[in-house]
Amino acid sequence: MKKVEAIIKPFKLDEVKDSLSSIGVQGLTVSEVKGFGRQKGHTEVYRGAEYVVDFLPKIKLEIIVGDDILQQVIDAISNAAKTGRIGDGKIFVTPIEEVIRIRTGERGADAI
Amino acid sequence: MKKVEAIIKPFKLDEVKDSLSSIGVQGLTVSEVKGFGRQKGHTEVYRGAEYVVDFLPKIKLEIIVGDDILQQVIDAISNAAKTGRIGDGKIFVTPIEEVIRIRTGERGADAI
Amino acid sequence: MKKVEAIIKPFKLDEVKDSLSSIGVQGLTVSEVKGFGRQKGHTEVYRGAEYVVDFLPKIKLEIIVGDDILQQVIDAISNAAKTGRIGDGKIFVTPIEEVIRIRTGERGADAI
Amino acid sequence: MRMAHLFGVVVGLVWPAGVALAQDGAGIDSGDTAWVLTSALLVLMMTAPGLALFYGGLVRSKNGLSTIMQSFVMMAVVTIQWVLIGYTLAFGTGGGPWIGSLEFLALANVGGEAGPYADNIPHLAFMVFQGMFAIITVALITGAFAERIRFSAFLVFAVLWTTLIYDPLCHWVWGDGGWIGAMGALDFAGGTVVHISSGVSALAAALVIGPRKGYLREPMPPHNLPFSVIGALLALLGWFGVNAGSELGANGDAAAAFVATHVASAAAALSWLGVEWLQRGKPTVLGGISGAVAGLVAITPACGFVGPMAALAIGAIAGALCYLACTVKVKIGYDDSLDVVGIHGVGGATGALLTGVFAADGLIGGNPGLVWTQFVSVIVTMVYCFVGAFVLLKLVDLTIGLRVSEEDEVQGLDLSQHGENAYIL
Amino acid sequence: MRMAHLFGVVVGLVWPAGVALAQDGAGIDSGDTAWVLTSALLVLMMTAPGLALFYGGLVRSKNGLSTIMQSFVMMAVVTIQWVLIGYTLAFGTGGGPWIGSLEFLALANVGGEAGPYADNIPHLAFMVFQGMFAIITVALITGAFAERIRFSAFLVFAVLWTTLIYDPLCHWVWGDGGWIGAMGALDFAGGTVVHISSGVSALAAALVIGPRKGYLREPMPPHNLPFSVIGALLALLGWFGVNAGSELGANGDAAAAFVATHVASAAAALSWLGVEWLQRGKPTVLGGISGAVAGLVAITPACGFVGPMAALAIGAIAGALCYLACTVKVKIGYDDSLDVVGIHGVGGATGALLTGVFAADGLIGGNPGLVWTQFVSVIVTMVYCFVGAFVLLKLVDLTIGLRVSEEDEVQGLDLSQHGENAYIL
Amino acid sequence: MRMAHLFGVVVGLVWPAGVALAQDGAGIDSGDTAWVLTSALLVLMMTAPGLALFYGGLVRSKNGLSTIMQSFVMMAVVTIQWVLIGYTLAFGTGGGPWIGSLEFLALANVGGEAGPYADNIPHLAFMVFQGMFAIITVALITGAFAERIRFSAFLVFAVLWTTLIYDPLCHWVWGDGGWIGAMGALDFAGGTVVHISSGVSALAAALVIGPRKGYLREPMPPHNLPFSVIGALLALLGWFGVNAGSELGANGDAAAAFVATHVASAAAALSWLGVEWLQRGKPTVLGGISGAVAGLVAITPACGFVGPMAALAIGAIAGALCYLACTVKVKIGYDDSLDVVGIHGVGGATGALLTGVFAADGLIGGNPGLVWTQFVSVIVTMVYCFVGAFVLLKLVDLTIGLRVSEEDEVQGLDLSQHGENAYIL
Ligand SMILES: Nc1ncnc2c1ncn2[C@@H]1O[C@H](COP(=O)(O)OP(=O)(O)O)[C@@H](O)[C@H]1O
Ligand SMILES: Nc1ncnc2c1ncn2[C@@H]1O[C@H](COP(=O)(O)OP(=O)(O)O)[C@@H](O)[C@H]1O
Ligand SMILES: Nc1ncnc2c1ncn2[C@@H]1O[C@H](COP(=O)(O)OP(=O)(O)O)[C@@H](O)[C@H]1O
Repeated sequence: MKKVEAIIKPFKLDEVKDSLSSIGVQGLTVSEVKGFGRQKGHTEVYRGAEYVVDFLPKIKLEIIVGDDILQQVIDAISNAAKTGRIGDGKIFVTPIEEVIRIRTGERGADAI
Repeated sequence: MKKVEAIIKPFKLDEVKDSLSSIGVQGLTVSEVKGFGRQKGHTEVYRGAEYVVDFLPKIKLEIIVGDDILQQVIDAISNAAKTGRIGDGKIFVTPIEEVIRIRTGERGADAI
Repeated sequence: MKKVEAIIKPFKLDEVKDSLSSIGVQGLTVSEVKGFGRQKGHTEVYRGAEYVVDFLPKIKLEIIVGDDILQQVIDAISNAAKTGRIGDGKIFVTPIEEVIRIRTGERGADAI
Repeated sequence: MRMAHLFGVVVGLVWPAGVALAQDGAGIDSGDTAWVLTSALLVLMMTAPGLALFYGGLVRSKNGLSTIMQSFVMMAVVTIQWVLIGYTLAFGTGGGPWIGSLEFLALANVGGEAGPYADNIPHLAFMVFQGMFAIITVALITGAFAERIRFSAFLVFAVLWTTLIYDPLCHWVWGDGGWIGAMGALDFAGGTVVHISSGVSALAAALVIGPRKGYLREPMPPHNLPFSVIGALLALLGWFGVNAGSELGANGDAAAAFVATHVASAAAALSWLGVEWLQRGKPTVLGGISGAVAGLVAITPACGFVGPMAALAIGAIAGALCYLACTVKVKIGYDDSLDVVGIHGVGGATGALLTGVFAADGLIGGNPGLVWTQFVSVIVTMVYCFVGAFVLLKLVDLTIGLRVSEEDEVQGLDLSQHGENAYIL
Repeated sequence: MRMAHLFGVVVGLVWPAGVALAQDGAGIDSGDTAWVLTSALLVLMMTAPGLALFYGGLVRSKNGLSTIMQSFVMMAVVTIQWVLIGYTLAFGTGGGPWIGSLEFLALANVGGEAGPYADNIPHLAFMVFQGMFAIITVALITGAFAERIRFSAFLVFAVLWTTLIYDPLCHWVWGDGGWIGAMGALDFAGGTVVHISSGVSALAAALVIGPRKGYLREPMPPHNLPFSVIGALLALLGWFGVNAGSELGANGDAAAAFVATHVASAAAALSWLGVEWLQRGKPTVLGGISGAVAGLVAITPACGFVGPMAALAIGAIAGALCYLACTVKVKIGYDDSLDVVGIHGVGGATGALLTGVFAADGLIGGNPGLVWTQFVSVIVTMVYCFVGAFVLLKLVDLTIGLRVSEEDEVQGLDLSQHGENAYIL
Repeated sequence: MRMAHLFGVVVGLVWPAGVALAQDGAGIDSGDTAWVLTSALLVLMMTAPGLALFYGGLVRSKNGLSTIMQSFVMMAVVTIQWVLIGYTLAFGTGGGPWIGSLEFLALANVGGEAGPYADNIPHLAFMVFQGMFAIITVALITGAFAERIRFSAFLVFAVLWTTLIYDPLCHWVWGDGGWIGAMGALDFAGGTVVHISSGVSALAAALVIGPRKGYLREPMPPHNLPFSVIGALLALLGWFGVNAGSELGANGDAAAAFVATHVASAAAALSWLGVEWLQRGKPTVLGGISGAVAGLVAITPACGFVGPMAALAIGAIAGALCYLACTVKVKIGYDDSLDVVGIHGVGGATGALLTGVFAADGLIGGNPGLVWTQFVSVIVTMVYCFVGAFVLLKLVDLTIGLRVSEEDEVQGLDLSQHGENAYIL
């Protein structure tokens, strides 16, 4: 099992979720994060004072998947989240050693 | 060392925390996330328009633990977070290669 | 490649970011979390009722780095985030198996 | 068309009095009318958005909207109840000591000319000014059962309570021939009618509905204190309408009531903050606004009868007493969630009794009898409202059920009762 | 110095009338003046912060501030337009049926003494009271193109619309010699002038600018409903200034208009909530405040002519009708984002027609002709404002462009138009 | 009982004047009284919730509540100070040019009848109206030391400043025999007394307390701009009470002051937005409300003396000037956190001088001498308030310490000073 983490642009969330659903992903967890990267931020001005804001709002997805559909998941996210402009984000894959479904106590692939 | 990540129902946080404290866990990190899974969402209606909200508020716990108490931690979370109803959440275990306590520079088990 | 996760005090974020930039880190992702640990919380009183708040606001950084600069990154964070007082936070290192840049489809070190 | 006209007259849809009557209202004073209309708006503002925000900010985020809704909807429900039946039950003349006559049913005989209660302002202005008091009173009670009542049950209770508790009590104190007023008890702007009645009914409500799930185990801090501050301050501003407006004219006495209100509220805020600072080490913002409200409650019955220095004393006493009352609650363990008992009940009783002390013809003016009269009026109000509210709540509970399911309570009333979220930031 | 003085007089910088004139304004009534000044403030509050918050809370977080700004800036822009040119176009006397004369250009001849429209209050008070109506009207339209209009384009449109649509229409209905007023159509406080005009122009705006990106695909729920509630309630309070203030005096008729306003709004809130509860299973907070506003809209033209029970009927009808209108919108598919059409357009037309039914000399009083007169005034207003707004919007679109770029729309107007964030919590 | 009564009379607890005196106040006009009481409430609203929210939204989230508290608590503290000692120091008659007599100590001799300053309204109404000015003035200063002052130190400073700076200054300008007023300087509603005094004291405060930790290095953007907009708009509404209320009657002059206020504020908002748009490329919401406030400040001394076109000019000038002043601050580097100096100091001075230009008997009316008189009054006020505030702040700093510890500053004042959080969303 792997954990796929993806940092994407917020307005792409719905598309990515639909795309993942369509390939059979049944669960995922989402959080609001701020990203710092190549994409340049914007300037905010409050009365005299000017601030450069270089942390941009991003969405982080975390999805635990079986090794079998890993590539499919990566592709689904890549396609749905892509705009082709700087700041589209990244996907990271990490190993997972164990998964437990709290409700039933199931472990491993059954718990996903 | 392992990282235990748990996605739980928000109102279970205090119970889980107490349960972990009681088995000697001294630190953990918590964030607010949105979960999408088997648990069905709810419908919100604003004037004419109806929206299905299928991202539900969840709490994510991250706990770094020594391998010795891993199972205990998993059990503590499982027991405290369980309601037996869909949406109770999941526990994931990931390997950790290094831990550093910023204050002291300690590394490994001492840093937890 | 590794993922470096760091839990730090919120007001240290700017210093840490600058320090990382100066060693060539080009991207990172930040989220607001609550930490529970050795640092004691504070008491809030609302009319008669007193509550101990032991979840403190912290910032979590996630940085994907090549193995080559891992140690530099750890040092940069440690130095910039350190106040020497309880609650300075921790750094965790996890293995990463794959990285993809959504915009270009690049993989591995190129995608960081 | 004649038939339609006739029908219209009968059900009150046609408004024959209207323009004509109002214009020959010889005694009507434009300045007094301007002040009473302004005051009516101020009292309305006290409930909505005043109380709505004050209470709304004090609950947890998941119940913020539903708490606001409870105040808002009272504006709608009680207004309709008041014009149809409430006003006549409270103020219909010639009905005797216990209840008003049906003379003003559906506002029959209430027009633009002066009415029986004030010869300088339109009867309609008096009617609507008084109606605003009915709204705020029942809205105040919602603080006791916040975060756990079913919306439908609340509506039923509110209509019953207003009709069976508020309207008679209002008649006793202020209505033509009402027995408490006849007894000589002083209540300038609603110490008994509004505050003791709601405070004591809140106690009944807290007991009948039981504590919130997790009460005294989980922290339940206010989710948006700035909202509570805005709300309290709008309520404070509105309170000047209650107190100085109750003079029903813009004159020296109205100015005196205005000043007494202002001073008492300031003194009570400082007194609450002071006691809290001493006892807890920190003066809180919630304490400051709670104190200001406590002072306003306490000066309400007195403001037309006392000078500014007495107002200062009343405020200072009420601030400290209500603080203690709120502290004690936690020890007793009933869950009057937003401290209606501690602030309106205790503050109202304090004010009513101190009116007996500080009024020109009260204790300090050489007439201890007034304290006794005030005491009787306080006790009667307490007993009537507590018992009445208790019975009504039990009734609603047994029929349609007062409390939401545990699941709905955990999810929060915003979603479970209204299908909405307060914030999507 | 003489030259400077002369120059000053010419451009109106010196204020020769001032103090002197005002003091020999023999007929000015202090109570009426107090009420009209208070009412002017109330109407201003209706826009800012009332409407600003009502609308601001309903959009998504990234557009909250820019939406508030649109109402706020109208206060500034329309005020200047009004004192320079708008007032005289609307109310300049002797200009005939279509447009006002230039008698009051840059407030020439408008001073502290009584004016042509009211002999009991200062002319300046009348002028500023009416100016507040112009502000709210154009601000109402912003609900239609919320979350996607360019700020500069909006400003240009607003100045054009106010000058070319609002000012003439206002003259027709209320100005000296205006033809709709002369026809005998009744509009006590702005049913046609304010609500139908803005509602119909909003329809034109929604059609010209097109739906928001993602409309009907992505959820676009309100980001801060408590703000919307506060806003709606402040608007509601302000509405009493509109309605009872339009009597231009503090008297029995003002009290009657006040009561009608209060009752209609309460009835409409309950009626909307009721229909919604039946149809959807849950009464919503947004529904409650929308209903209250719908009732206020509908009673606006009627409040000076009907009694409280007719107001109850008008409110109840308007609440249900506007609910249906908002539901229908989603099916038709145009994106009138904040339901200006469904509430102000539909509510305004309902109110104008029901005024014909329920006014003392309307249908129910035996005179069906008034319904026809009202109908004509509604249709004329609709056609003029729809066509006018459509043409103006197309013009602005073709010249400077009405809509922000897709990227700016995704980022939100707060950042793209103003470089600011609403919240950093 | 007699002893108690006597004691009561002595300490002012019994209120012998009360009802009786007020009723034979033959000259009291109900319309004027209604307007002044309404205006007093408006001025109170200007501070709380107006200024409280305006300032509260501009600071960082961790200081939102404590900033609100600073305005709120002034309402309590200054009210008590005012009724006990402040009013008599400012307005006690026969005290000469420098300070008021003790005639009105603890409101002795201040009742429901007309007083020495106005024969048409109750003396108590005048007293409380003026008291509201004292509250707002000291509350304004809090913007300078926001986010870093100790709550206890602030309270001590506030009492000292009000008593030793505000009360004498108020006497000089408006009190019976006060020397600045006697000199012929014009200050209709507080340009010097309220705005220059607070603006200049704010400069002293910013210098004494020093910049916030991280100032000009870390961004410190407003945490809740919608709150600031609501606050600014409530303050704006309240300002009409200040300006039109200062006429102490509801008449043509009040209407003229009302209109001047409205126009100046609109013009200044547009002027600030315009300059900003030109210079920075984007008009901001914060700019819009800051401009509106700047215009209100500048028209405050002038509004009773100038016509609407002069008001337009004054507003337009003040909007641009204050914008520049705020920009310059960043360059100079002192941390007047919420721009009290740039808006109230600069705007107040601008308004006072332009009053000399545009008043009927000012420069443009052929009398350049008035500009000189105004200039003297501005300079005197500046020097007195700056030096006075500086000394008082140093004194407080040396005794109990002005500033919180670095750790408390990092944690935020909400938690460190009050043990509370603003939001738990
Ligand atoms: N090394 C990294 N570690 C963690 N997060 C990163 C890293 N680099 C980029 N990110 C995240 O990805 C987002 C997009 O990256 P950016 O460099 O702006 O554009 P792109 O993905 O198109 O190269 C950033 O906002 C940040 O959240
Ligand atoms: N494959 C997954 N990857 C990441 N998070 C998941 C995954 N499946 C479920 N979750 C998280 O767990 C929560 C509960 O899952 P759900 O399927 O609703 O119920 P249950 O845990 O009872 O099977 C979800 O809301 C989501 O946050
Ligand atoms: N075992 C752990 N797992 C996850 N997070 C932890 C753990 N221990 C500490 N933390 C995080 O680190 C923060 C600081 O830890 P704390 O024990 O308070 O101080 P210190 O880092 O100085 O020892 C905590 O608030 C928490 O967010």
